[in-house]
Order: sequence, then C-alpha cells, then structure tokens
Amino acid sequence: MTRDMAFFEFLCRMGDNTLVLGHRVSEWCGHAPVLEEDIALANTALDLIGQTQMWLGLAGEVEGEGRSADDLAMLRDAWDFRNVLLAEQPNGDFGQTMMRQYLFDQAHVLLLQKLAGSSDERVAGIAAKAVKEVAYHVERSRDTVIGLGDGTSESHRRMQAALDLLWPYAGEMFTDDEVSGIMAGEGIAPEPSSLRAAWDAAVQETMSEATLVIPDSDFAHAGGKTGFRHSEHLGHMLTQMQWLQRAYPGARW
Amino acid sequence: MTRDMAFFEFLCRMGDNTLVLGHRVSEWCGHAPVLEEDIALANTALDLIGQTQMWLGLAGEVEGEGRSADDLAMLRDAWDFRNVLLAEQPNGDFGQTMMRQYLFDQAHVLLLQKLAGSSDERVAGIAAKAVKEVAYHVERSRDTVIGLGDGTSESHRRMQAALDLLWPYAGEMFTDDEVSGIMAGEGIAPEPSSLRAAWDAAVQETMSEATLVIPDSDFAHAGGKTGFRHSEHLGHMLTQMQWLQRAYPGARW
Amino acid sequence: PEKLAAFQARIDAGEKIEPKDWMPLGYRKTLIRQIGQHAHSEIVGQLPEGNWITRAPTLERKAILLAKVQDEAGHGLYLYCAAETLGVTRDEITEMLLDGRMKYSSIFNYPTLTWADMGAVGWLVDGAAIMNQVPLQRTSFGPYSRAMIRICKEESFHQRQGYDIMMKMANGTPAQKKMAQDALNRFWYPSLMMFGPSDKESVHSEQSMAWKIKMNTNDELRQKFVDQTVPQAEYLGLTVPDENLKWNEETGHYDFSQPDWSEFFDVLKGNGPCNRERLAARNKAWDDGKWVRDGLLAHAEKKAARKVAAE
Amino acid sequence: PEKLAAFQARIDAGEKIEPKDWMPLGYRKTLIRQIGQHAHSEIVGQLPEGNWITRAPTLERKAILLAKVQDEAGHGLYLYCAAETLGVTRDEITEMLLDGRMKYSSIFNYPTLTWADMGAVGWLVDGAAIMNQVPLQRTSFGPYSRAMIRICKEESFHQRQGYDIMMKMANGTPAQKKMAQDALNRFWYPSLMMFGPSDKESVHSEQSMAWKIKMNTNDELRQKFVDQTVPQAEYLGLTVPDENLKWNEETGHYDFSQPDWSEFFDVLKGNGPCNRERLAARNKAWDDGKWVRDGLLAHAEKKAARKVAAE
Repeated sequence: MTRDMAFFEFLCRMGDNTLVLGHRVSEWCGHAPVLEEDIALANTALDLIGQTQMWLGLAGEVEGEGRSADDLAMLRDAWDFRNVLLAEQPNGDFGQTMMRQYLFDQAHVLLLQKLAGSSDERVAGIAAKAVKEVAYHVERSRDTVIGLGDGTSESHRRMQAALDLLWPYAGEMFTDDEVSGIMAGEGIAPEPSSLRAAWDAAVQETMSEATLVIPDSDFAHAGGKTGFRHSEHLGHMLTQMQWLQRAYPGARW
Repeated sequence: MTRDMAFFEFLCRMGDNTLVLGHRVSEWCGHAPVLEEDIALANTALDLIGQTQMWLGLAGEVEGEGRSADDLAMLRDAWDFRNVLLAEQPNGDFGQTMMRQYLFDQAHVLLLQKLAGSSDERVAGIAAKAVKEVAYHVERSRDTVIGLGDGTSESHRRMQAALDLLWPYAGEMFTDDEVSGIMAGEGIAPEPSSLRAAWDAAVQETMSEATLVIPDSDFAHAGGKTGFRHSEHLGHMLTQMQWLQRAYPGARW
Repeated sequence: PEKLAAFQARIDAGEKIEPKDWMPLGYRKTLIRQIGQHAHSEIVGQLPEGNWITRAPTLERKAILLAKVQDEAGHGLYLYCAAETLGVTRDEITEMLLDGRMKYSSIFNYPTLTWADMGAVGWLVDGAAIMNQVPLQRTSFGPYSRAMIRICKEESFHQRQGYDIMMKMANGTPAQKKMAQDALNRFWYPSLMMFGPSDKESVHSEQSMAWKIKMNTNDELRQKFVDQTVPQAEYLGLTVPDENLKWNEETGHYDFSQPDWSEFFDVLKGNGPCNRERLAARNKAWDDGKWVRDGLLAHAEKKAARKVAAE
Repeated sequence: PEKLAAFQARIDAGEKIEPKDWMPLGYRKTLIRQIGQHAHSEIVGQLPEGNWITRAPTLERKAILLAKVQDEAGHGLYLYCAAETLGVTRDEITEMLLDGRMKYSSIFNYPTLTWADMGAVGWLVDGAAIMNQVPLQRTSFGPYSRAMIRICKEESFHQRQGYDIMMKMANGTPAQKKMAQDALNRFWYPSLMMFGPSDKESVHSEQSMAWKIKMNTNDELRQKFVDQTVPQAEYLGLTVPDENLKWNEETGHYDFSQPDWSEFFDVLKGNGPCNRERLAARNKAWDDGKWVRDGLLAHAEKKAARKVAAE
C-alpha cells in the first residue's frame, strides 16, 4: 500500500466517522427529551458535519481524482465507508445515543490532540480546529452519562444497558493495521493502540462517577474501519443520506 | 385531458396502490406476531406486487414512451405517484396494519369486480385474475379485524384506535374527478363514488361484528391519487424502494 | 378602572410594560396565549424541516439546515422564557400544547415533500412569519418585544437562505425547476392563511391592537406579503398558482384570490395533512424523554445534597 | 436395554420411527434439539433476507424474494409441527429460542450488506443447508424425514435462484461484479462453518449417527460442499477467498483452508456481527404480538361459547 493510499484511507476513516455519527445525531432533531438537548444535539451534529467537510475534502485532494467531499459522502456505497461500527449503531433511546457519543468523543478528543501535532500541516490544521469543538462535545456527553448513570434507578438501568450494548463496539477504535502503521511511520497520525490507555483511564473515571460497571469482556467487533463488514444499519442510512444525489445525478443544490 | 392520459393516470392509480401497499405489507416480513401471519402477510404482499407488475406494465404500454413497470415503480419521484394516502400510511402496530388492509381490500374487491367487466379487455383480464386474490385478502383481513375487535379489551381498544386513525383516509378511495369521469365515460372503470354504498354497507357490517364504532366524521384527506399532496411517509418509502435503481442506473438485476 | 386607564396611557405613550408591572388579567392572558403559541410554533416548526435533514443533498446544505432548525429551537427557548415572566412555566404550557389546549401555527401541519420545500418554507413561511413579527418588535410587553428583535434578525437570514435554495432549484435541471414550482403550488395558499382570517371575522383584534399586542390587521399584512412575494416569484421564473392575481394600478397593490378558508378551519380543527403526526411526534418526544428529565433532576439533587453534606 | 436393542434394530433395518412408537429419551431429546434448532434457523433466517425485500431492485426480484422468505416461514412451520409430535409445543421451544436456551444456525448472525448477498445467501448458504439436509431425508424419525423431503425440494429451487442472482451480478456492470465478489468474500468462510467443527471436536456425533439422526460427518459434508461450489465460482468468474485452495489430483478433492474456528465459537457465544439484532428482532416480534395472539384466542373462545350457547 502506498503512502497516499494509506493517507486516503486514514482521511476517510476520520471523515466517515464524523459523517455517519453526525447523521445519526441529526436524526434527533425535534425529538429530544428537552429543548436544551435538541439544541445541543443539533450543535454536535453541525460540528461533525463541518469536520466531515474538512476531512473528506482533504481526502479528495490526497486521492487526486477530482472527487469532492460531497462526492465522497454522497456517491460511495456502504463497502467504501471507513467509519467504525460504533458510529453507525442506531440511536436507540437517548441514553444509548449519549453513551455512544461519550465513548466516541473520549477517543476522538485524544486522537485530535495528537493530530494537532501531525507532520502534515493540513491534518494539524483541521485537528486544531476540531479539537476545540470536540473538547466541548466530550464535556457534555460525559456530564450526561454521569447525570443519567447517577440519576434515578431507571436512568441508571438504561445507561448500564447502553454501556453493555455498546462496549463491544469500542475496541475497534484502537486497533492498528497497515494503514495506521504507515500513518504512524510518516508521523501523520498516532497508532490507535497508543491512545487506549488514556481512553481506558478516562472512561473508567467517568463510569465510576456514573456508578456504571464496565463489562468484563474485551471482545471487540471489527469490520467498519476496514470496510470489510459494516452492520446492516449503514446501508439503510445511506438510502436516506444519498437519496437526492442518487435520484438527480449531476444536479446542483 | 385526453383519453389516453386519463387511462394512464387510472392505471397508475391501480398500480401505485398495490405497489405502495405491497411494500408496506412486506415490511412485516419476519416480524409478525405469529408465524401464520408472517406467511399470510408475505402472501398478500406477493399478490400485490404481482398485480403491480400487470397494472404498471399496462400503464407503460398505454403511455407509449417505452417505460416498463419497473421504470414506473423505481424511477418516479413522490409527486408522480398516484396511490391513495391510505396505502402509504405507516404500518403502526399489527392492528393498524390489518385495519388499513381491510379498509383497502373491501374497496379493492368491489372495484375489481366491476373492472372484470371493463370495456378494455386488458383491464378486464388483469381484474379477473386479481379479484380472486383480493377476495381472499378481504376475507382474511375482515376476519382479523373482527377477531381482534371482538377479542380482549386491549385488542378492542387498539382496533378502535386504528379505525379512528385511518377513517379519514378512507374517503379518498371514493372521490370522482376528471380522470374517473373519462374512465367511466369510456366504460373502462366505474366512478369511484358508485362503489361507496356497497363499501359502506360491508364495512358497517364488519365493524358491527367487530364491536367497533365507525367515527362520526366524514372528513376525508385527499391529495394522494391526484399526486397533489402525498404524506411525508411516501418519500421515505421511496428512498428504500428505489435505492438500487437510483444508485446503479442502467444495471440489470 | 383607574389602574386600567393608567396602564393604557403608558402603552399609548410607547412605554414598555415589564413583568413586575401591574397589568390587566386580559392582557396577561392574551400575551400568554400569543407568546405560547408562537413558542410552540417554533418547536413544532422543527419537524417539517427536520424531515429533510437526513436527506439534505450536500454537506453544506445539511449544515445550513441543521443550523436553521437549531435556531428555531433557540427561538422557542427565548419565547418560553418570555412567557415564564408572565407566571406560567415551560412545562405547563408544553403540556397545554401536547394535550391540544394550546395551538401552534397551522402552516406546520403541511408536509414537506421535496427538497424544494426547504426553499419554500424559508422563502414563504419564514417570509410570512417575518411580516407578522417585524411589527411585534414594537409590541408593548418588554420581554416579548426584545425576543422578537432577536428572532427577526435570524428569521430574515433564514428567509434569504430559503430564497437561495429556490433560486438554485429554479435555475437548475428541469426536474429541479418542476420541484420548485410544485413547492410554490403547495405552499402559496397555506402561507396566505398564516395571517389569519379576514379582519371582519377575526376575534379579539381590537383590544389586542389597543394593547399593542397586535400591531396590524390580518388583511394589511397579507396584502403586504403578496406585494412583496409576487415579484420574487417572477424573478425566480415561477408562477404563483392564482389565476386572479394581477397588479392593480389604482390601488398600487396586487389583487389576489383568498385561500380556501374552509381548509383553514379544517386544519385548525385538527384535520390538516399532518396535525396528527406533528402532535404525535411531540408527545412521543416528551413521553420518551421523561426518564431523562427525571434522571438529570435526580442527579442534580443528589449533587446538591452531597455538596451541602460536605460543607 | 432390550427395548433399546429392538429400537436400534428397527433403525438398522431402515424402518421409520413414528411419534407413537417407543423411543429412548436421548433419541427424543436429541431430535427435539436438532429439529428445534432447524426450525428456529428457518425463522431467524427470514431476517437477513427480509432486510433486502424493501430494497429489491425490480418488481420481479422483490416477488421472488418475498416468495422465498415466505417459504422459509413455511419450513419453520413444518419443522415446529414435526417437533410437536415429540411432545414439545411451538410456544415452548419458541421461548427457548427467545431466551437463548436454544440456538439457531450461526450463519444468520452475519449481515446482508448488498444485493449480491441475496445471491450469496441463496447460492452458498442454501447450498450448504441442502448439503446438510439431503441425507436427512433418510433420517430415522418419520415426521422429520418427511419434512426434510418437502423442504429440500424448495431449498434447491432457492439455491438456483440465488445462483441466478450471482450470475446476473457477475455478468453485470463492474460495480455489480465487485458486489458479487465482495459477497463471496464475506460468505465463504461462514458457509464452511455451517457444517460444524471438525469431526474430531464434534460432540454426540457417534450416537447420532447410529440413530440416523446425523447421516454424515461434518468434514465429509464440508468437503462435498467445497468440491461442488468451487467450479460454480469459477463459472461465475469469481475468486474464492482462499490462497490455499487447489485441486488435489490424488484425493480427487479440493484442498482448502479451514475457517477461523475462533470466530465460529465467538459467534456461538453471542458475539457474531448480528446475534443481538436477530434475537432482539424476534423478541420484539413476540412481545409486540402478544396482544394479537391473546385477542385472537379470546375471540375464538367467545365464538365457541356462543356456538355452544346457541345449540
């Protein structure tokens, strides 16, 4: 695999994560449990879509075949997506949504902090902008996980169920492979495994404040960020996300 | 409006009703309350899709622009669909699905009986085949509405709620307009309003056996069969139904 | 009666009434109803546009639409706060929305069926809303007036975005142009209805005008909207779906057809195309969210208690 | 022990055991487990294919897929009936499926991600299933044997339909061909796993073979499947994702790589890509359907009572 191929893969991983998770979060619009949450979720989705424009924009640039961020977002089928499985999991209840958000945000912020020092200026620039937004996301999702974990017995039960459900999807964020090896070698991005210890410590602290118990299993689903095997959920998401571009090819909006 | 334009519209109304309702019913696949219902619902969907092939096939023939049944099903946007709003209403619970089915089937069977004597041989031929299937559909959906209406207090409550919910969508099946006027004038199809009395009598009898009360309002939503204003549900349905044809234009399957 | 006269005098003098000031019960009630309805409209108004967020055609359009819907939620928030200064809690009036005691603008009972509807909603619906709202910046109740100033600024931004979508569509492919025309066909009359029935049939109008809660008559505003919108439609190359529409040299205004008021009253009664879906969506959000609100409240109380215990 | 010997003698003589005949407890239990698992597999097996019914590319493909999923439900029905002759009700074993006490074929814990998966499932999954089921037409238990005869006929029809989809894709556009290859890549090893672990590690095998509940060893069937499938893949112009695959002149069979058995045991433990979704979907259908089952039962009872009263 050439450096540029790996770089393109890496950028798709970044941009597809924010695209797919941003889409999921945007599904809440108008349906959140309380008005402030509606606003906050829309804000998170907005940040993630903005980051998608930057990551996929750069991906298209690196690929050099003239594909724009929109082309990459709207005209690839499921197998070409490189987001982790966690990002495409359905919203479930609000607790499940916030648990997914926290597990992701906590890894996202650690990664972006490193990327702000990337050997590639463009990556460093995007990361420097995104890390500020994501620092706010993680603060908020962490608070919500703690508030609901340490809330009523029902909210506690639901948050524990969300953690149990989503835990097997967390590990994929920290697996290394050929792509990440090349990126680390070039100093563009750290090996994902190098972030695990800091993530574990932060998550452990949050869950303990939230009075939630981290599952005892280290089993981790895989197949999202390599594109080998997404879940059935992604394809359904794309039917919506890409509808207009597919139905009216070449139109400008 | 020319005769052929009206004929095309009429055939789209027939075929879009069966297409859209068949799609809705097929959403139950693998999720019905009991195995026999899974089989019966799949069977109903199968019949409706088969009828769609015939109606839309003939529509394409009448239009004379080389569009196949698949082209019409897969490549029109929501505004070009001519199904009644009732057909596109979401499944809701099983009771809502069966109530929708019964209200539709009861009108469908009356219409097809008349169409079997259409002045257009092709219409008469399709109707003669379809009416046998639909006679079975209405027998089944009627029995289920009665069984659940006159079942437990919960099933009664749910069926009454379904009837209240769907009643305002029934009237659209019986409104006359320019298209139906031309069809009636040509002896191709009866005026929808001419079927109302028989439908009312049948529905009244069914609901009374089901111990359900027909709502006192004659308000009727409109806009489906003219295409002027579908519900928001149809567009979402099309993102799924048409996905592959939109994403891979021109491919053969 | 003396207090009443003094109150009216303050209003006539252009003074703002503030929450702690004395005010007649009717003034308070009318304002709660009006601000509450307006707040609810912002909240329910998220739904028709929210319907297209997951199908927005480009990342930029998706971001713009998200930002807009977020603004609407923000407007709801300001307005609920303004209503709260009149002694009614947000939960109270939310429940009145959910059980049907309070209304929201009927326009949101119409469906959004194509992407062009995102343009039409911005251009026509926000346009009509602004027409209603601009004069309310001068309304007599201080918190309401200040909320309206802030809201109007954002709304006119939304309207421009909506018009921009229409422009792209109207100058796009034939299918896009057809979509744009179709959206105008569906939203024209419902937008005219947004100003309410003709003044002759409108209740409470006189008292509200004296109190400067209502600043113009419905017919004045409707005419102003038509006069402003028709040239915009022409510029887009779209046809307003009204055979009677024509410029009247004498009056200096457009003559136009009234909307079908029986449809208006049907929608008000709950028979609009989407009344049921909209209220069901809000009720579901509220019911499904109960455990979240309870959970966060319980946590806040625990935290406060721990803090007290630690002191 | 005498009874046991006589029972074994009947089996050895090729007689069918019928529900009312005496049979050893182990025979009954093993059959209930095996037939139940098979029935559950048909039921859960509706889900991965059902996932594409609403996205089928043409009306004809949609009809074919609907018919197929309907057949699977029908197979479930025959098999539950066969199990019921052994003294266990459909509801009892359904609940064992839902709470995880009984299993279904692990293959259905893999997702269907493209339309080509509808082809791969028919071609490979049904192909492997048939390979398992054909010998079971000669199984010793009468009702099971008769159910298998009926099922095998339909399954081989499904397999041909699946292969037909693959053919269309493999001869289609480059994107379709890529889809077909991708489906083969994902379903190849899971299909090999359908025959179960190697004979050395397989439990209960010997007794089941003596009882003619199991007719061939896992490895025999797997080899047969590979030998049959590889030329079909070649005919399609697709590449089996196994670097070690090659024809062995000496043995007259293909040499091939074993699947990753640790993945197999992960999936068995509940960690397959879709275990949770599949069981959740079936549990939801069951729970949501309770009021329907109760309602229809109550109505049937009322009707019967009315009939008695009228007599």
